[in-house]
Parts: sequence; C-alpha cells; structure tokens
Amino acid sequence: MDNGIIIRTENLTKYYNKGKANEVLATSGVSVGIRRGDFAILKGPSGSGKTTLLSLLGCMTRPTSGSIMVEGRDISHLPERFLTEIRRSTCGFIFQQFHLIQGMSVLQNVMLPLYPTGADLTKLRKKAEGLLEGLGMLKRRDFPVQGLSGGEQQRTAIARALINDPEIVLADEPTAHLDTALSRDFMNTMKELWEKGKTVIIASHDPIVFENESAGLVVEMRDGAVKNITRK
Amino acid sequence: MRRSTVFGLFVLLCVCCLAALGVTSEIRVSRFLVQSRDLSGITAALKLTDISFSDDARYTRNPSQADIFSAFQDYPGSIEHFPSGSVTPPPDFSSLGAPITVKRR
Amino acid sequence: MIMQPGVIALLLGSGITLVLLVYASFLGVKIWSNWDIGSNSETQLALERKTYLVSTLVKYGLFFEIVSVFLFIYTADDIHNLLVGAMCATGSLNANAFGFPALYVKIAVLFLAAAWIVLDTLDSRAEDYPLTRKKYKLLLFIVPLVVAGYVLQIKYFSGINPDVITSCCGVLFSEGGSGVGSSLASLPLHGTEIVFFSLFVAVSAAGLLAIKTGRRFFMIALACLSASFFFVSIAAIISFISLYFYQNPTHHCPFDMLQGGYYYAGYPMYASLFTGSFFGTMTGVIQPLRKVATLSALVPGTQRRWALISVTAFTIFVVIILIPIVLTPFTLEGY
Amino acid sequence: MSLNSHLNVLDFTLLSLLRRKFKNFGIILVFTFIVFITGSILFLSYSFKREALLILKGSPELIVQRMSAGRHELIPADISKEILKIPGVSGVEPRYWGYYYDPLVKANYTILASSETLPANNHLLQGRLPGPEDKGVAAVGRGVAKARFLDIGSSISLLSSGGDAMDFDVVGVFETESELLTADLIVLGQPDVVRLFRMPAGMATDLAVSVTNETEAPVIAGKIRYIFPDTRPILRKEIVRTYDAVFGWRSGLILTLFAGALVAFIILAWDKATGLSAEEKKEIGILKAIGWETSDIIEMKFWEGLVISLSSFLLGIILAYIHVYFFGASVFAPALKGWSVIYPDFRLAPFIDPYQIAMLMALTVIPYIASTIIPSWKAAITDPDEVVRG
Repeated sequence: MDNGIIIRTENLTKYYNKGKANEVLATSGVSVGIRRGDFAILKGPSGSGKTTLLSLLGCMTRPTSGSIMVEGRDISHLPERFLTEIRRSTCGFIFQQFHLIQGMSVLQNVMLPLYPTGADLTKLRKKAEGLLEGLGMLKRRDFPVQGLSGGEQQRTAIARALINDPEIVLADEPTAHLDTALSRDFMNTMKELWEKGKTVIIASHDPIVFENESAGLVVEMRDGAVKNITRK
Repeated sequence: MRRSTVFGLFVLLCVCCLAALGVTSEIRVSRFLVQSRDLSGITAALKLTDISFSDDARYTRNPSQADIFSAFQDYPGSIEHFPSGSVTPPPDFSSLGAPITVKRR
Repeated sequence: MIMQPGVIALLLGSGITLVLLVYASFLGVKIWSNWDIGSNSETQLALERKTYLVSTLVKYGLFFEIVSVFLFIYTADDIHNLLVGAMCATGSLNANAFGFPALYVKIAVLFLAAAWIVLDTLDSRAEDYPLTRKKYKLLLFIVPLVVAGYVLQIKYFSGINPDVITSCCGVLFSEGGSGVGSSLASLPLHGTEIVFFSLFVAVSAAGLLAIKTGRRFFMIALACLSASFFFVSIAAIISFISLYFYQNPTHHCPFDMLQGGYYYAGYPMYASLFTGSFFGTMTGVIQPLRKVATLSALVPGTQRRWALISVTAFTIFVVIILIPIVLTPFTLEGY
Repeated sequence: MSLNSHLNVLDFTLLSLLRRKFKNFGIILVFTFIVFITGSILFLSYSFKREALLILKGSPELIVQRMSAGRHELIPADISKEILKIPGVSGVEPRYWGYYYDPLVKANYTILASSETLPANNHLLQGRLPGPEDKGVAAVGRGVAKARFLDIGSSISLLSSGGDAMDFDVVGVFETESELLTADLIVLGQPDVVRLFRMPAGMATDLAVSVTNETEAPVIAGKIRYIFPDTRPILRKEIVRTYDAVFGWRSGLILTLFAGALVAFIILAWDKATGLSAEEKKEIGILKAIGWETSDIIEMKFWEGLVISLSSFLLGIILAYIHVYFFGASVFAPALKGWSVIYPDFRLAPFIDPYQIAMLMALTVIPYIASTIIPSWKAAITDPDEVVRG
C-alpha cells in the first residue's frame, strides 16, 4: 500500500451508451490518488463528470478503460457481484436526492443495506439505533420517511451510509436541497466522521462545501477531465 | 416477532389445516370403502351397469349402454341436453373389436 | 391422445420447462460466443447480467422438471384403468415404446440440470467466472434431451391405444419374461442383496476417507462407486426391496411405493438415493477443477461437503429400506 | 449465504408486499380463486371416478344387447340357453329395464325389474326389494321419493305404454348414501315391468352374463358375437374404462375452457411484474446502490412470487376441499352433472393424493412463477449507477 493511498485511479475513462447515437463521454483520463483519512472534494459545475467519478470511486459502476485500485486491489475488471461485495464492505453512499425508500420507517431504512449479508436483525437494530442517536434522530426512528423534513431525511441517509462501518464515505451534492444552516450542520457531521478516521469524498459545487476548512484535497473537474488538484 | 416467522407460521397453519383435512379424508374414505361393499351389493343384485350421475336426458343416464345417436329423444325439438350431452363422449365401442376377433367363413 | 387433466397438466408444466430451458440455451449461445471477461464494454456487462437470467431459468426449470417427473409417473399410474392388462404405472408405461424412454430422459435431465446448477454456483464464486464457456456448452447438451423428453412424452400419450393389451408389472417383472425389467427381477435374490449391501459399505468407506483425507483417489473412487450404487440400487429396488415393501413375492413395481398405501415411503427413499448419487458423483466430476487457479481454493472444501451429503443420504436410503426388511415378518426364504 | 440472509430478504419482501396491500391482496384473491376453481374441478371429477370404479365392481361381467338396424333392440330371452352352453359361462339372466319420463315432475326415471334379493345386512335399503314375481309393489330411489313425496306405505302411479295407470305400493326406499347409484330408480317385479312397457312375451331388454373367470370374458364375448352376429356384448372392464374416460373428458373439457381464465390471470401476473411502476423501479435501484446484489434482488422477487403463490395455493386447496367435500361442490356440480330434475345428492368420499396436488401445481403455480421470471430479472439488473445519476 503506497503511502496510505486508499483509492488510486489511472487514466480512468467512462463512456455511457458507447457506440450508440446518445454516446456520452462522462470522464476521460482521470488519474487521482486519495489517501486514507483524506477529506476530498470533487468540485466543478454540473455536467463536469463529478458524479460519474464518484460512482466509479464508490464501486457502483465499471470504467470503460483505465484502472481503479481500492485498497491495493484492481477492481476495474471485476464482475458486478464482487464489486457489490467490495462496496458493501468499504463504501457508504449519501445521494443527492437522499433516496430513502418510501413507506418504511427511519429505522428500517437505516437497517436495509445489511439485510442480504445475513446480519442478525436484533444486533442490527441496536446498531442502527446507536447511529440515529448520534445524529439526534432516535425519537424519529419509527416515523415513515416521507413525513420527515429535508434535514431529517439527510440524517437518515447518513445513518444508512454508516450502518456497514465503511472505510470511505461518499456524498453526491449533499447540500443541494438544504438551506445554509443545514448545509453547515451536514459539513460538521462529515468533519466528525473525518476526525474519527473515515475517508470522506464529497462531490459538490457549493462553496460551503469546497471552501470548508477541513477539505484537504480539492479535485477540480471540467468536461469530464481533471483540471486541477490542490492538496492543503 | 419478525415477519418471516409470521409468514412461516401462516404456512404452517395452512399445512396443518391440510393435514387435518387429509386425516378426515382418510376417515371418510375408509368409511366409504366399507359402504361401497353395500353399494356394490346393490349393483350386483340389481345388475346395474351405470351410476346415476346425470339423468337429465335418457341417453345420458347410462353412458356405457346408450346408443350413439341421441338427439330429440324426449320429444321432437328437444334441445340438446347441455352440458351432460355435450361433455359426455359417446362410449367407445370401437375398442370392442380389438380383443375379440370374429372369423367369418 | 387421452384428454385427461393429468395429461393436460403434464403437457403444460413440462412445456413451460421446455420453453424456459430452450430460452436459457439460446441466451447461453449468445453468452458463449461473445464472452470476454477481460473486456469492460457494455456488451460484456450486458452478458454478465444475462448469466443471472440463465441461472434463474435453469433453477426454475429443474424445479418444474421434478414436478413433471412425478406427474408423469402418477399419470401413467392413473391411466392404467384405461389399458387392458395394465395393473400399475409399469404396465401403462409399457403400453408403447415411448413410455420408459420418456421417463429415462426426464431423469437424465434432472441430473444434468442439477449438475449445471451446482457448477454454476461454484463458478459464480470465482472472480473471473472461469467455467463460463464450459457451462454453456453443457447447457447445449441438456436442451436436446429436454426436447426429446417432451416429444417422447407427447408420442407416448398420443400413442396410447386403450385396446392394446399391456404387460402389467406381473408380466414385465415376472421371472419368466424377457426384457431389462424382468431380467432385473429375476436377479438372484441373495446375490443382489450381497452386492447391494457390500457396495453400500464400499461407497460409505470411500466417502468417509474422502472427507477425512481429501485425497484425489478417494474422490474419484467415491464418484465411480456412487454412480454404480445408483444403478445397483434401482436393480435392488426392483429385485428384492419392492418385495419387502409390498410383502408380496411377485410384485416388483418400483412406482407403487410412491402411493399412500405404502405410507409414501418411495418419496424419502428415492429422494435420498438421488441426492446421494448426485453429490457422490459430483465430487469426482469437479476434481479436475482443482487445477483452475481461481477455483483451487474452493474445490476441496466443496468436495468434502458434498461427500458428507452423499454418505449421509446413502445412509438414510439404506435405513429406509431396512425398515420393512427388519420390521415385517415377511421373509424371502425359498424364493 | 447463510440462512439468516434468506430470512432477512424474506422479511424485507413481506414488508414490501404489505406496503402495497391492496394490489397484492387483490392478486392473492384472484389467484386463490383460480386455484379454488381448478382444484374443485380436479377433486370432484377424481372422486367421482374413484367412486364409480368401486361401485361398479359388482356389475355384471358381460352385458349382451341385440342390435337391429344399428339400434338397440329387445333381445329374445331364450338365447340365454345357447349362451349358457359356452364353456366358462356360469349364468345368464335377462334384464328388464327402461326409462320412464314422468310429465308430472318432468323427470326421467329408470324402471328396473328386480331379480335377486339384497343380502340382509345391506344398510342402504329401507324396507325391502320387490321379489321377481311380485306385483303391485315397488322400491324407489331417494331422488324419486323426494320428487313424488313418497315413503314406505305410500303409493306411486305410473302410466303404462298401453295408456292405463298402474299403482304401486312403495315397500322400499334406498338410503341417501346410495344416491349415486339409485337416485332415479324404481324397482318393480318383472311382470309389472313387462306390462308397464308392453314388452312382447319372451323378450328382455338385454342379458347379463356371468363368467367364472373374468379374464376370459373377452373370449366369451367373441364367441357370443360369433354365434349371434346381431348382438353387442359389453364388458365390465369397458364400462369402467368408459367411466374413466367420461370423467377425464369432462374435467379435461372444463379445464380447457377454464384455461382462458388462467391465461388472463397469467397475463395479469406478467403485466404486474413487467409494468413495474417508476417508484418500484427506483426502489430496486436504491437497493442495489446501497449494497444489494443482483441475485439478492432476484431472490427478493422469488420470495415475492413464492409468498403470493404459496399463500394462494394453500388457501385455494383448503377452500376447494371444503367446497367439494363439505358442501357437495355446490358451485360446479351442475356443470358436471347436467341439469336434471333428480339431482343425485351425494356426499363424495374425499379421495385425495399427491397426484392431485402435483397436477394442481402444474396447472396454476408453475405458469404463474414462470411468467414472473423474466420480468423479475429485468427489474433486478437495474443499474445502481442510474440512481446516483438521478
């Protein structure tokens, strides 16, 4: 493991619908290295390829060419089955739209990622309650998620992302649907996680995010390519 | 209780229900088997060949005895006896030929 | 053709199996000819996703095939009233030349489909899916069998002529007759008993040694012995086990024990025999896979587990057949 | 994967099904109904068949009828002496019987001359049978008794072919348990039958031949046909086969008609499974994004199909059983039995074995499950990446 690098990409290129009329080149030739314990921001206007890079880093999808090493292991050719396994054990994802499952309670939503791993539900519930407590959501645990406010939904989503004790926490435009105060709250939560030793990667074009004092690594993107990498 | 347990219990309940029905079926069948001796006694004494299953028309009463032609038996213009008439195939007397061969001189 | 609910159900059920498996093999050909695990193209991704569909289709196909084998035997048993001289399923199956071949083909499909599924499961645990091409080649062997089974079954039912005097089990399995069935029935009783029980001891010994040592020799031995034990057991069922079940020195029918009158003893008996033979044989079949790099770590453990399943299942089988032999006053002395 | 992981996925599936209560309970309801109908048909016809086979065990080994111009004709009773000479024949007895249409209640009766007495310990007859030479007495089936309000001691009047009314004292009534055999019977003494139908002297309806060894019956039938080319011998074995075919045919026909409804349901199932709502599709995407694997989703869909089909199947079988064996198949009996005035009212013996269950499964569960495979797979391969990209 070269000097604490947790994810390294080499010349990462991703096309969508390759060979078809609606072909899109989402990222091209991206080479970045993210160290264990980094607080990294992917910065850039919408359409710059941040989200695609984020999902490549989070093992959501396979690159068209180039390679990704996660914890020293080349995952760029792995079938989806094994990609999912890696994602399930190392990544926690917070989506722009929160993506909670409607009609289920907060607690159930938080527990959901670990269902297929055969986790013991009683222990899992304890763990989920612990996470919700840390985020001040414990009293809401049996609420159906559709009745929550935006901030509460996001805290539920954070708890869900943390249920598998991920090494890496990834967030995509997390502040897009929040007001300034809630955005700052979110950044504080991320900072706490970072201080606990998690690697945090956030894609955003919100100044509250990328001007945050904890952000150690800022990757600026434009038109699918990396324009600038600054490490503080 | 977790939901899968509830579902398991529901399935178990249904299976138990079925098992109970299976037991009653065994009992009723064995009772019928005793009774069927009396029934076949009646069959033997009266030399009956058919069961009284659908007697809406004469030709449906004894499917093994009836003639192949059948319409208008009760009175001219009598409609076909649906459904018995339509769902009873004519008895297959063609099979009679096979095991019995009659040599003609 | 006999229009009976049983026949309709059978044709519907096995027709669905046929459609599923033909579709699966069609996809299999597609995957087989375009497969490139090293590629990251969207075509390859789509193919990888199709493998899930093929596995699912074959799994359901196997389940439906099991139902359809039972349905076939039951229906044959049910129509024996329509046939002159047929007294049980054996007689009905003998009504024309297609009955028994249809049953044999169905059982072969059962084994092959099960083998495909376990290979598929094993393959999907290795990161590079090393068996993909072999798997889909095997699938192409199964499909003609399924089609043949379906055609034979239709020919069987459409060819049933209620006039033909069929040989019932009494004739088929009576010692004086000719044909495979009766030659099985006329096997010397004590000889068959000795062969059967000594083969059981041999197969269990091979299985236990295979579990203990994990050595190649015992794996192969277990596979060969399991396969032969399957055929010897079928012969033994017809030759002497059935006699104890029915307590009748002339009734050799291998199907009647599936009925309520014999406490459905046939189900656990055949289930354990099939399971034991299948897993026993598969331990040897996957022996060469130890050489595949990504599978070499997985195979030995799997083999031991299967050997254990096989030995357990065979033991259950023997216990089931020993029950009537030990517990009933019926003896075959003098036969 | 451990057992617990399967249970967890099942847990989630149940929760997820409960979230769409109305839709899923609707499907279970329709499916249960389909299993119920199919099951009722199968149970009913199978029980009829088994009962018919048992009841007809006692019927004559061989019936000899005379054919004239292709029609069934009366047969001269003295032929029996010739038949008796055939080796293997142990007895020949003329049968006198016919149909009687009763305009009063618009029902068909079967009039039969008695020949033998029933064993004394037969519990299915109240009173007695008329003796072969008795005059003016009758034993009637329960169906006739109900239609004409008869009981032992009352009398029934029938119109003979000659146009004169004949009165009979009822001396015996068959018990309800024997209705499958006797519902429409009126048993009279032989002279009364001859007078009622104005049968020419020396003629009988047909002859019942008993043989010493039933396996030789076909040979004897061949000889009878050889000696009397205008006769038609009917073997008991053939009657039994006819019944086998009749019930197989009837239920087969109804099932075929019913297949339309089944197909409609399968289309519904397919549509339900393919026409995943945008919301459901999104949910599956979310599940995949948060760490569910394609095979987990396929498993979830498998559980979904299993929960729906197993619940419906079990409920449907139980309901069909209750319907057929406790309520006499009140919904379908008319379709199977036809619409006569005298319905044999009988309680069927529940002959049920794994065959029925396997058959029912092949007819209902397998098509349903098969129709959901491809749609579930299509749902399961939703790209998790799509969710991220919104």
